[in-house]
Amino acid sequence: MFKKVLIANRGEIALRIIRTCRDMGITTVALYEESDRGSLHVRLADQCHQLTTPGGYTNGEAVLQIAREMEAEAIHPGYGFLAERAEFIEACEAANIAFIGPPAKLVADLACKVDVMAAAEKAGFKTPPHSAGSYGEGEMDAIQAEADRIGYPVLIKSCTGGRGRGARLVRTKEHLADAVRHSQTESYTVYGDKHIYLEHALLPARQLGVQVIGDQQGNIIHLGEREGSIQVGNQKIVEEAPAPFLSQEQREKLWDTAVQIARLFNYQNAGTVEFIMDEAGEFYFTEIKPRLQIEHPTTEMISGVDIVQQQIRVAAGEPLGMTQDDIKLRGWSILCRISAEDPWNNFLPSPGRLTAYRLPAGPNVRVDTYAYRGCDIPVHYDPLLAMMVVWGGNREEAVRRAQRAMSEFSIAGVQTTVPLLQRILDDPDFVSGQYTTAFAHRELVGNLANDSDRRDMAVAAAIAYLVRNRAGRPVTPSRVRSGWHQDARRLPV
Amino acid sequence: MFKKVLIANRGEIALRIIRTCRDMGITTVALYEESDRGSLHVRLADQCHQLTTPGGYTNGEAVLQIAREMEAEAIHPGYGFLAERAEFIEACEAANIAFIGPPAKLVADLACKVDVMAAAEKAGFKTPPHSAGSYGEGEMDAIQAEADRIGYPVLIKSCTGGRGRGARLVRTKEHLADAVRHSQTESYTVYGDKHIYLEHALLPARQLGVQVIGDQQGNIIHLGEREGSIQVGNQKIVEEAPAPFLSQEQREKLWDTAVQIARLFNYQNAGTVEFIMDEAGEFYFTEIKPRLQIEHPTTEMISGVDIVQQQIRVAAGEPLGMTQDDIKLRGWSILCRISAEDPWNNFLPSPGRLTAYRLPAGPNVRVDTYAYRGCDIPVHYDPLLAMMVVWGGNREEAVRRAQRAMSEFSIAGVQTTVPLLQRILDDPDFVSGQYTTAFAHRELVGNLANDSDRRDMAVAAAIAYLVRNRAGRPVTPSRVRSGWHQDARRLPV
Amino acid sequence: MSKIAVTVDGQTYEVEVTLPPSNATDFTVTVDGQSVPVSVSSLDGIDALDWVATDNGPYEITVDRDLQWIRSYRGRHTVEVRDLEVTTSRPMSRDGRVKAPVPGLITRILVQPGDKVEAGQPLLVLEAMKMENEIKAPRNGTVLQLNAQSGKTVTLGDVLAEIG
Amino acid sequence: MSKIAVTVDGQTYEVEVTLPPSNATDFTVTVDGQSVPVSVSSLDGIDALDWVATDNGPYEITVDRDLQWIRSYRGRHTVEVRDLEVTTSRPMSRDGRVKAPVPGLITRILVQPGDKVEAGQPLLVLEAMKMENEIKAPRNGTVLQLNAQSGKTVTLGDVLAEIG
Repeated sequence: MFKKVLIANRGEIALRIIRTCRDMGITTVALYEESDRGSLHVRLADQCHQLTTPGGYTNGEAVLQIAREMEAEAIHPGYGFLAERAEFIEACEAANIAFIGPPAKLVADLACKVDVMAAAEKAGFKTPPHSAGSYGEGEMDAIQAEADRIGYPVLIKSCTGGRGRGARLVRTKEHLADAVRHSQTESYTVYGDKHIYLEHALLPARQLGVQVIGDQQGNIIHLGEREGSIQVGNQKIVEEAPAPFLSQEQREKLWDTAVQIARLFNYQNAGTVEFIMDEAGEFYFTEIKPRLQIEHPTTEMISGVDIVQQQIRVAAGEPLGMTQDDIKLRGWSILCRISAEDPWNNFLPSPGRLTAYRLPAGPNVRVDTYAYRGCDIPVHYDPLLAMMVVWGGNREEAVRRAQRAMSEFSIAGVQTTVPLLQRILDDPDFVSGQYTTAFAHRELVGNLANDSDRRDMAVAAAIAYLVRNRAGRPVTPSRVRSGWHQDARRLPV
Repeated sequence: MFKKVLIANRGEIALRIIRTCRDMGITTVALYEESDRGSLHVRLADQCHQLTTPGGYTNGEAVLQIAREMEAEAIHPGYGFLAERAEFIEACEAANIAFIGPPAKLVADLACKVDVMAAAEKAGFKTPPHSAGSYGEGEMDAIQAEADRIGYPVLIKSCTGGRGRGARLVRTKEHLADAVRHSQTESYTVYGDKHIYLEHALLPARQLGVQVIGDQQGNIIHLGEREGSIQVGNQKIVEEAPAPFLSQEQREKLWDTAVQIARLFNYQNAGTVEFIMDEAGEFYFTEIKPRLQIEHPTTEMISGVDIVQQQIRVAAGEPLGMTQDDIKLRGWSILCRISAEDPWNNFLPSPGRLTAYRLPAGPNVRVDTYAYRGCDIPVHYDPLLAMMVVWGGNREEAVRRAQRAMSEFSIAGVQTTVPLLQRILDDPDFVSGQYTTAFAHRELVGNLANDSDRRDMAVAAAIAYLVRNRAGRPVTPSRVRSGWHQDARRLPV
Repeated sequence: MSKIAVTVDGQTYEVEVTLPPSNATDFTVTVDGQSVPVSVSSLDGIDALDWVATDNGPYEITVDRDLQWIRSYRGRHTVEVRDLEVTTSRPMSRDGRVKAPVPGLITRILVQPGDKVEAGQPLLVLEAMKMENEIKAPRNGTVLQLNAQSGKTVTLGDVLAEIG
Repeated sequence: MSKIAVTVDGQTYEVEVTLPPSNATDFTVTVDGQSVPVSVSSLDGIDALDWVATDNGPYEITVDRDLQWIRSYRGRHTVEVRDLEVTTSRPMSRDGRVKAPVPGLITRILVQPGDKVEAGQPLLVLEAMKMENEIKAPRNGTVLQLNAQSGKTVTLGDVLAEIG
């Protein structure tokens, strides 16, 4: 086993990896850019090294150089940044430093989603109608022709992307060109690559992913599926495992298909085989995510498997410590992503200092976060602040626990998606489990406040107003407040 | 099922019960004395009521009156306070308010530990040599005679007590009278009752408890054993489940014995059947704790059973939702009690305001606490601040995770037992699992700092010294500091 | 005594409060003529008020800096506070200055000084937390001033443009 | 530049520091003649210093109010700080006052004014957090004064007795 692992990431995922390393007795090296100096991953690692070269976390050369200097035997890339850069993985392999993830060749093979779908089709698996290739800047004519061929609505997806970044849904032809431009710009901003491809959008649909892990000996197992249909701006916000309303037969077919597709590519390390399922219950393979996904803890909750631990073992050349028969999925898990954004103001990012930060707790509640009271949420990175995962013996118990735990968050200093998540968790369609990707496109119903709550909030507001006046920090009455907050709009989907 | 439950307790246990109630969709009523106004259990309950009558949390009449006013259908007593007061339970039963715990008659039957041991002996179970009866004030002659009869070393135990309060180990005759007096005083302070009894102390020994739950239909199951041999001042500080170094045969015999003894008393609701095990591996029944125990989460971790949920269900008249065969104990769990006390200053209590309070997290780590950053730790109550519980697939993994998680605590403003717990968790005898109740009576070995750590702490101290001088809050050099801190001593055991 | 109209989620209440000293934690207020007993965590400082209990029960709360919302564990409530004793209603702000609503990096400029713009028209794109945010004109008018340039980092409240 | 002798877990180091301005986070100190690069969370205020990194690695730290110990995630270190530039060694305190080391309730008085006591002899019992704590005489002498009485609540630092 490795003695020292360098974690080439930040935020909650860096911390999550550090914790598993330390639980395994492995020394950890954290990296940080200047604005992350106060982040928890720096505080809780055994060693740390500042990134001062341009590109910071994405500068593979600098990261590898530090790994060499610090004598790390392996690098865990987390997700994003260097996680899917085949040339970086190759450089690691050349430097004899283990990359904790799939090998370079596999990542390269899986990079072009269009080719991956074509390979799966050839092997007899269903995929959604999609463009024949991927497209960079200045290929609008080809894009338009392909969109016409596969039929609207059309989903534009970033070739490099994940987390919905760069994705755009286009319902009619006249919006295509604009959406392509925005998608390419955002994809470039986030991933440094403008290439996109098109998929016919199944609407409404459900988005399913099957967690797989393969070792270097060729064993591949799955840990069941996750449902990620509740999305805001094409980003998953609430996920659960298992997926609701699948028959055992559907589930098993989904798992088998996922493992077969993973085998087709000789998949190694942890990854997710993704599908879209239409209303008829037919599912279509869309891509393999060759990385640890943000939402992996929900699978950890129902399987009892520490996925990061398995990643590290497999990367060290050990065979999987378990067979498919050892995996007993148990109960239900729900995961919510809490971001520093204002859902009541078009998800305007909300960096700043956390003046209060108390997390939910209790049996079967886990919160992964890099933040703590008093720390600054930097403006330079993704707004993901925390992930809350709960487990229950069945879905009803898990839903109630998620509602309870979400209500316990006490965060001040930045705006967060907690109040939105509360309304999602209270929504009757979520509670029943009967939702699709259409969920986010309608008004949330949620638990509306009752009269006595409203009256008491009026009392609290009046007292707060007077306290602030007395403290010499008067509140500007809302009718005379400058309107600039309302003038900022997240770019439309 | 109950619609509303009143929680007649404070601290981490009140919060823990509130969370399970809310997870079950039950409305919660919290009680608080004035000094607990800011405690988390008050903040996270649906309703709350201040206790203004003398006795506060221990005033059964006032508690029952509030339960009636607030229309609670049941009362959960937690541990301590009203948990084992038969006359209070009787009053609840008379008022038609369910008591979430064993019925009054059962609690009364189990109150006199000496009688309970006698009953068990009659049924053929082994017990340690013990006094024939229990003794109040002014019965020193009888006590001395009994001590001679059962043989030194002798353990003095409070009849009402729990948590080691009132317990004293006496190795030789001349210390008996003093120890009895102290034990009776402490027992009176904590529990309002001076009665004590004597047990021959097996030294070294291991302290084992088997968690049982019985329903009103007469079904009794167990959830495996806990080991609680690591004690400081007769209070358990680190516990684990299962107990290390038992053969499967020993374990099963222990479980069977516990369930048989529970049946002997027609045990209902959650309880713990306690044993002491000598070096030869022989175990002796000592008592039944007719309440939820502080350390119950360690059993929850290995059994997957929410013990508080089962307590509530059983109290509502529902049969146990599981049979013994459904219980699959899995992996290993370790629990540590963190108290606001200074282990380097004879466990001097340390109330005060928490200026920093960041808890460990990550997969398979649970922390139950009533405190939060900025809150005041009151002087009036027990110093227990938090409980940290971890789970691992095996003992080695659990130990490493406990070490890692304990190191993540960041607490300032009060002194805590965290540094002591770190040293216990690092101690080779703890790591190997080969420990007995003698563990706390020797120097801890632990991971001593290495040279580079020491040098770096010297740097940190020098900088801290200068920063404080510059801020106008100079540190008194230690050689001229008044010695009063060292002059306070916790009463000797 | 202060009289304050508070609208919560669309419903308006008239609240009369005589604010007690900072160290008080229990007092009484009047809501629409009805007396309501109140307990609070603390009145000592603007961030100290994070718990309120009435005869209905306790609420742990987070109060927005601008008092536009309050969050309790039951969820988020939109709030509007009107001080009934401030009789002179101040005029609506006609400020044409466009300020950075969040610190970030300007990635695109969509208008030039002198351009006529309509309220709601995008002026520039500001990137923060890896998301692009369109900054729009607050009113009809002409772009008088444009302090922004592509690639420039701005901090919260920086004036980016002025529409006159 | 300040010269400070720091003893950590029994081992003494001579540390030379030129404390940079409050907003600095990276600087160099000298330990026993060797130069050591240091990064800190912040020097701005006495509680801000909760993270230090040297060439050995980072440490999240909690520093005792009285600078008697520092805790890092590796554990607790006993610390003694001696300022080598404060040349006049102050005399040992010969204060015979016995202060309450913790707020609590006095449950028993074990001596009377005028009693001769020896250092270490129990004077009274103070109950806090449901535990009894014996308060002992700091030195040999006579009980000059006894402010304590059974059943009385005392706060931190209250003078309970004086031994002269």
